[in-house]
Amino acid sequence: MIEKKDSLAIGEYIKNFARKHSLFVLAYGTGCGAIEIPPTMTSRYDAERFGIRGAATPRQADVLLITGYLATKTLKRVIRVYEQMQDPKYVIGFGSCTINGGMYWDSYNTINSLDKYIPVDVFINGCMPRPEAVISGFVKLQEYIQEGKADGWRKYQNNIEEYRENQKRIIKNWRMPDYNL
Amino acid sequence: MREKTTTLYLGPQHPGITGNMMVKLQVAGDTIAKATTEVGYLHRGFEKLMERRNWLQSFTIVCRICVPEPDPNEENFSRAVEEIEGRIIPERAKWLRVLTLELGRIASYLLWYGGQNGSAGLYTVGQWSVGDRNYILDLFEELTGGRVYHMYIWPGGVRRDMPEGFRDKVLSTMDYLEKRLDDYDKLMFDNAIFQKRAQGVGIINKEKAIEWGVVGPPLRACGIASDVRKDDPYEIYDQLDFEIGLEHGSDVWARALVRRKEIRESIKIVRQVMDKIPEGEFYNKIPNPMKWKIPAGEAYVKTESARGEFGYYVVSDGTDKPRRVHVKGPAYVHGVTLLEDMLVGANLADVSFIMNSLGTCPPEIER
Amino acid sequence: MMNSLFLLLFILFGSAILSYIGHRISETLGNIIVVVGAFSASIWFFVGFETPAEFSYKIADFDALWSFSSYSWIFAALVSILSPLALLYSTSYMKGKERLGTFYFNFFLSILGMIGITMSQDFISLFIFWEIMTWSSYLIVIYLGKDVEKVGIKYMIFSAIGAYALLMGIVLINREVGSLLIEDAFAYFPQIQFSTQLLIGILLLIGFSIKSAMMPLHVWAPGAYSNSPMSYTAVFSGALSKMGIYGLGLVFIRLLSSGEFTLINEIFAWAGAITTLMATFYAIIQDDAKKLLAYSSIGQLGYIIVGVAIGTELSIMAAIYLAILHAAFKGNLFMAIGAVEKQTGSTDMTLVTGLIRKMPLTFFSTLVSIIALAAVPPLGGFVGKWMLYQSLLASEHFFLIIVIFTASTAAFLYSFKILYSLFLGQEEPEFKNIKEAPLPMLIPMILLSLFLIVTGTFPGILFEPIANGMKYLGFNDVNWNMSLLVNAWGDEVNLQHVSMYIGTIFIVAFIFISLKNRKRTRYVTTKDISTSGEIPLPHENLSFKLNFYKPFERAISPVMKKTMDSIYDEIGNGLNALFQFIRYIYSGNGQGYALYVIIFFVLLLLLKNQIFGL
Amino acid sequence: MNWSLILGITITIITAFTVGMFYGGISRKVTARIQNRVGPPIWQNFLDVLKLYSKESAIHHGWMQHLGPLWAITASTATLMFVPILNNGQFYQNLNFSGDLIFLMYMMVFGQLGMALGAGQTGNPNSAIGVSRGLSQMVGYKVPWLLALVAIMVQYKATSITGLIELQNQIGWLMFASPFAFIAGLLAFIGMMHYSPFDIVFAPSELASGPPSEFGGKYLGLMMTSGSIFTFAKLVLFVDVFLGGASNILELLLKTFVIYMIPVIYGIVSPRYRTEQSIRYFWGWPTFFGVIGMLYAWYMIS
Amino acid sequence: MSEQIKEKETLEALTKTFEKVNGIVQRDKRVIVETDAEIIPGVLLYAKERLKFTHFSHMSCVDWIENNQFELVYILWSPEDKIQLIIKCVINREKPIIQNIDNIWRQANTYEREIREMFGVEFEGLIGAKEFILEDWDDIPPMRKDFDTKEYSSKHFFDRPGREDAKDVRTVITERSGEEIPDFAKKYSRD
Repeated sequence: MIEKKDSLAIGEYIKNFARKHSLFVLAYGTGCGAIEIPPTMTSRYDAERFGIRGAATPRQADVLLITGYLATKTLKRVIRVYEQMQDPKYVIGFGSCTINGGMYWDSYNTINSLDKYIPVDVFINGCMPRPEAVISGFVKLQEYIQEGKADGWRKYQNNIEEYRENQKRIIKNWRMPDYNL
Repeated sequence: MREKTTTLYLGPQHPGITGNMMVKLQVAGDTIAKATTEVGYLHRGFEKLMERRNWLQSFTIVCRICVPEPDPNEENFSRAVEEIEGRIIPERAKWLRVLTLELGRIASYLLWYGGQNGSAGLYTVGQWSVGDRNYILDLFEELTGGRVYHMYIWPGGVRRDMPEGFRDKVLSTMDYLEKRLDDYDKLMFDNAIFQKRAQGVGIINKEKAIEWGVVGPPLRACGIASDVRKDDPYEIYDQLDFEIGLEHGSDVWARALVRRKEIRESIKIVRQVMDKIPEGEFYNKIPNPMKWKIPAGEAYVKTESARGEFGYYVVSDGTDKPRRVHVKGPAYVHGVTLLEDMLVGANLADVSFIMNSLGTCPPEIER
Repeated sequence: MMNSLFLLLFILFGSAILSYIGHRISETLGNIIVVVGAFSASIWFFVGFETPAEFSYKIADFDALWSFSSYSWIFAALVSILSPLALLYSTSYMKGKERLGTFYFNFFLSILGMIGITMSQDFISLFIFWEIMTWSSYLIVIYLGKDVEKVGIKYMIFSAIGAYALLMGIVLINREVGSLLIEDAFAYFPQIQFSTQLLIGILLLIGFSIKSAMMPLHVWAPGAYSNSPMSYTAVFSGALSKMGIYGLGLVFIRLLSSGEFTLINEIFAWAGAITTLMATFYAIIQDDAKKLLAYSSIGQLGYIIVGVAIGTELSIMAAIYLAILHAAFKGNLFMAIGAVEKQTGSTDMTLVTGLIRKMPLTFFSTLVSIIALAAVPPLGGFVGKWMLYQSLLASEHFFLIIVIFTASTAAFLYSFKILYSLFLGQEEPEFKNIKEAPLPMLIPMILLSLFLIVTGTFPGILFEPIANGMKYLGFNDVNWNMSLLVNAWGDEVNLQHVSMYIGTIFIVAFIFISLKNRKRTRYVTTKDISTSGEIPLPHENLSFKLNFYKPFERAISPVMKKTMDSIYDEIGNGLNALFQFIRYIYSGNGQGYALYVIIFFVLLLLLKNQIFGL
Repeated sequence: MNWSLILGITITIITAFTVGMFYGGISRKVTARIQNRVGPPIWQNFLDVLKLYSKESAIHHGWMQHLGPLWAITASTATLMFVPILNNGQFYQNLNFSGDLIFLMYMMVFGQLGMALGAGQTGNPNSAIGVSRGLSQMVGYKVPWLLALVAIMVQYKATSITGLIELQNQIGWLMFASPFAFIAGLLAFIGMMHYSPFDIVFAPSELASGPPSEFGGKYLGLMMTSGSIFTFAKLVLFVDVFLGGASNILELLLKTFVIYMIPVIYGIVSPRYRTEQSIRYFWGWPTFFGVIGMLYAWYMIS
Repeated sequence: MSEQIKEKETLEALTKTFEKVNGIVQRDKRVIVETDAEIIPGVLLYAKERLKFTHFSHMSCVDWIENNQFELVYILWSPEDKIQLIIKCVINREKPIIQNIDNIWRQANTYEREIREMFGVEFEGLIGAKEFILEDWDDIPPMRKDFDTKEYSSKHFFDRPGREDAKDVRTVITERSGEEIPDFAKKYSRD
């Protein structure tokens, strides 16, 4: 006899299992770290083994890779793209620059901590992280998904005002439509 | 008033764009009526940052300017510093520099194979070539310690000598690559569909190419033998025996042929370097980098990168920090005005194809 | 004694006069008269008739006979159904236009002409009604005063050529047969000399095929269809062009029935097929919805011509079936486009966009008509196409199948274009305040849409009258079934299964997709699309409209290089002087035409002995 | 209500879905192997679809987009229903007695029209351009496909697929009996599968992903489901017409797999044609073979 | 070392044609001249048309805030003679206006747009959008010397933890671990 709660849990488990093994990565090379994405996806490292593949538009994507520093101009596009993605959605911060600004910490045009603007589920450090590190980051994300811990998108929904405030500090001309959150 | 032509945003988030830039297309049918490029998505203010860092600290960030091929940046910066200061570097360092530059060129061309074919839908070649590029990156890793950013060429020479057994590894990698290049040729250059797609597409008029300052493979594909390695030889290029690719078609196909030839020539150069490299010091010591002051002066140095002439204009005012560093990447010429002009009248299906054939690399446009 | 046929014409003529007067007084009164007149004529036609009604008389020594044959009844019914709907639609569509009295007068006259044609059992009254129809339609074509020189003159010249060809044919028939009754002509036709037979046949065919816009005689049609008010074009393309088909059917099946004329049949079948293909290609490259539909009409008539020209039992059935359906879906489409024009003021497909949420019912009826037009199962259009292909297969016209099948596939291109451009795509602020079309315009559209849906599953409701009508053409005991299509080789399509299956799966899937995550499924505006992360500026156009099928155009450019229209234009330029003269005659003034008609008939009557008595 | 029929239909749809998904997975695996990679597991497509269905939010730009994928799945299963899966099989009989080739040809477009309308509703220019390309290309490959089928219909005086299969039991596979028609049909079929070089519709390098650009979550999931069913239906149709159908499921899988691999392998080593190039290609050699096939058929019957 | 004949010829031709041009031959293949801002288009056109410096290599701007000047640098290359020619001129920093040269070399447009944005130098009649690299920039042009990027960064972005006091990283590490900075490392100390 399966309790209703258990069946829910089983359903959740299956869902998470599928989500974890099928990660569509949005093809968006936001920063210089994008140079390690082709090797990760191609023959030697072959991320497709893990069910990781590219998605062309945000509507189809699950994972947003922020490959390195974000210029303020890009941040605006990243927010738009992130908000166009469908739940559940995950963000991987790629490289030291996403953590604390990295070597561009004093630049006038790059933000310093990515997770103040959009929620980040996994950070991969390094400048730049090797494909192995990228894959291990993905594996970490998969673990979090299975455990139900990768809930950045929920955090974003709940704390939208706070995020918006931070975002609007940088994006002076806020001309964005309201998205589905 | 609403425009009649459709606005199509190609980028910044788009699988067809190289790097992070935007080409806004006005499309009538599948013909492009107007193209506007927009850059700045990758602007980090390198030049400003360098003004805050001393000479050696600046050297660690110049390689980040162009990601696919960082070595010409290091080479340029080091050479500019050396030229202003009048520093002489040991002979072996020059050869090692050429080695890294040529390996970087091969790696960059291998990445281009991926981009060019990917934009035409032939992903297999891209998968192979980007995979094979890892072998070059392995060599770099062994030589310099870095996979993507090497920080190897620095003022005074290079940072490390070749490790033991490196020569054999380089040579065997080159042998392997040469074999693989034949495979790519079979799939790409002998492919009738690829020829159909590439021939007669994206033509740059020869006069215009000179007028507009086109550099690198696109210029050589117009039948103009222009290569910094030949015209203004730096390091030891005048002692090497190599040819430059020269084609007359001025289209995507000609550019592809130029690159096909040059990647083979680069392999030849690497072999020559391995044969002829002299023994000796690889590094002339620089003073305490924290207190290292360069005399006032200025220099414009240029290096032939995989995409063309890569120039650095460096001004020193006699302090320990650069007064001004201004970078001119080849994409600076190709990526904005030329691209905008070339895309007008082109077919929508060829946009990404043409961009890849020019080798547009946004980070060097905006830095 | 009032004959019921005569009464029908009387009602129509009376409505014409009364609506003219009524519109002089007030628009509402006029509209009431129009609707009442139209529906009463229609009701009289369907209900009040004692069959067989006959009315015979003499015009200048010639026997004339009015009566409906079972074949012509189909076409008369088609007119009687479509025209009241179009008139009802018209009352709302034409609201606020000037000279409404003239418009409705001519509208009724052309309906009278069409009814007259179908009831004429002699050539002379057929010709007279033919001319009434032509003139009244011409006056409506130039009614809006747009492009009168180009469109009106073209239409008039081609109509005149057709009329003269027809007249010549009639004259020859009279000379050879000695009677102008159609039945007599059929009976004695095989006895006359072969070359004369051929001549008569060709003349009549030219006369009729001009009305049905066959290439290369189609030049008048795109302009005329798109230039007249849409409420009339619904009838123009839906019913009036079928008069040509009616005539072609008579000529092909009854006159040229002997085996010696197969070549003519072949030529016409091929002309029909080429018409279809070329007109479809032209339709694809149009940017104006009216023009597109006009070319599409020509293309659809091409199929019908193929069916008629092949002349086998199944092909005739297919042709008549397609003719009826074409009247329904094309009438519906023109009405829908008219609704769009009425509400937005334009039918330019590069301008109008995103109306689906503003005009859902119009979209629905367009969608249904388009599915029928594109012959996609499960709607009615498929049945006609299927029968046509089967008849072609059975009669071994293989390459013809390829041509028309290609055209039919290409028809998807413009079908999608019209739906996408007008109703789908970006919703732009300038169309924010558009409302759904008013009720009098919607009712005809919805009725026609329902008709199309029903015929998809039960085409048999049309097969029965068609089978009756075909008896007149000499095809006895036509095999028909409510919803089972069987071809010559015994292979069958069961439409009921198709519809049932599609309906069930659609509902199941609909329930699934609608209930899945219902709470978190939401509508977002069309501005919120993935434009590569960029935010479009207000003046930027995100709908892909201009040169929609450019690659296709480029692929077909070799065949399209020298278009028929441009050839005619070149000839026209050469014959400019003649055209000037003709323009002088056809000055665009109604009284001028009346004068012209009278002069023509007076001459005809005066010279009748010289002409007819040769 | 005929419950066994409903059960049969359900089983057929599930089979088609499973097979189509596995074929997709195998094609990804084969592609990966040729590209020197390990590739995803062959059940990867199931996970993808499951994930798409388990997405928690979905957006649409209007009810036509909501209906588009529905329309597609209706059409693809309908196509499947009217194609005989097995010869004389008791199981997969479905409704194939009530349709014929011409009906199927139109039925196959039904889904595309629906998808196109759904994509049009999104208002994304990429979708519209993709649709424009897709429909244009469709006219291209329909010509040789039609020539091939009409040649066969003409030669064997049958338009029903069941009839053709029975015929092939007597005279052998039509692949050998009408070789030219087969070549034309095969070439057209490659185009129909939308693999490279005929994948300009989805060309990511300029159109993002073409018509499905705006579809995500359950909508994309439904589209993938419908796509795999449709792939299977097309394969079975091709096998039925040219390869004599199949008398058991293993034979069917074998034949369809061989046919499926042709466009896949061809796609791996070709760049994509531009739209007009692709149309011209189809109107070149494939059409030529089709015409030869037609003349051959004509010669055979007269 | 070669004779530097062509280099000298070039320099001579320039100095003879224009009064206000003076310069030196730096080394092989390098000629550097200075001139007035007013005649810049003339000099460039002359160099391009007569002296065959057809290739426009680079254009740059240097901020000499001490002298209240912007120095504009045009770098040309002659593909025939293989000589690099640097032409420099200075303009007033308060009113930085200079003639635009994108009718001589189309691609100079890009450089000028960048310099306009980064330094605030106006080029007369320059076409192209005002914004090139930056977006919604409301501070002083960032490449000017009086613009402090670090201050801007800490004002607008969340500061990088551990860098608040701008201490030497090694000091931080040694403080944390309680070790002394080794002697060899002290040599490279920033202070």
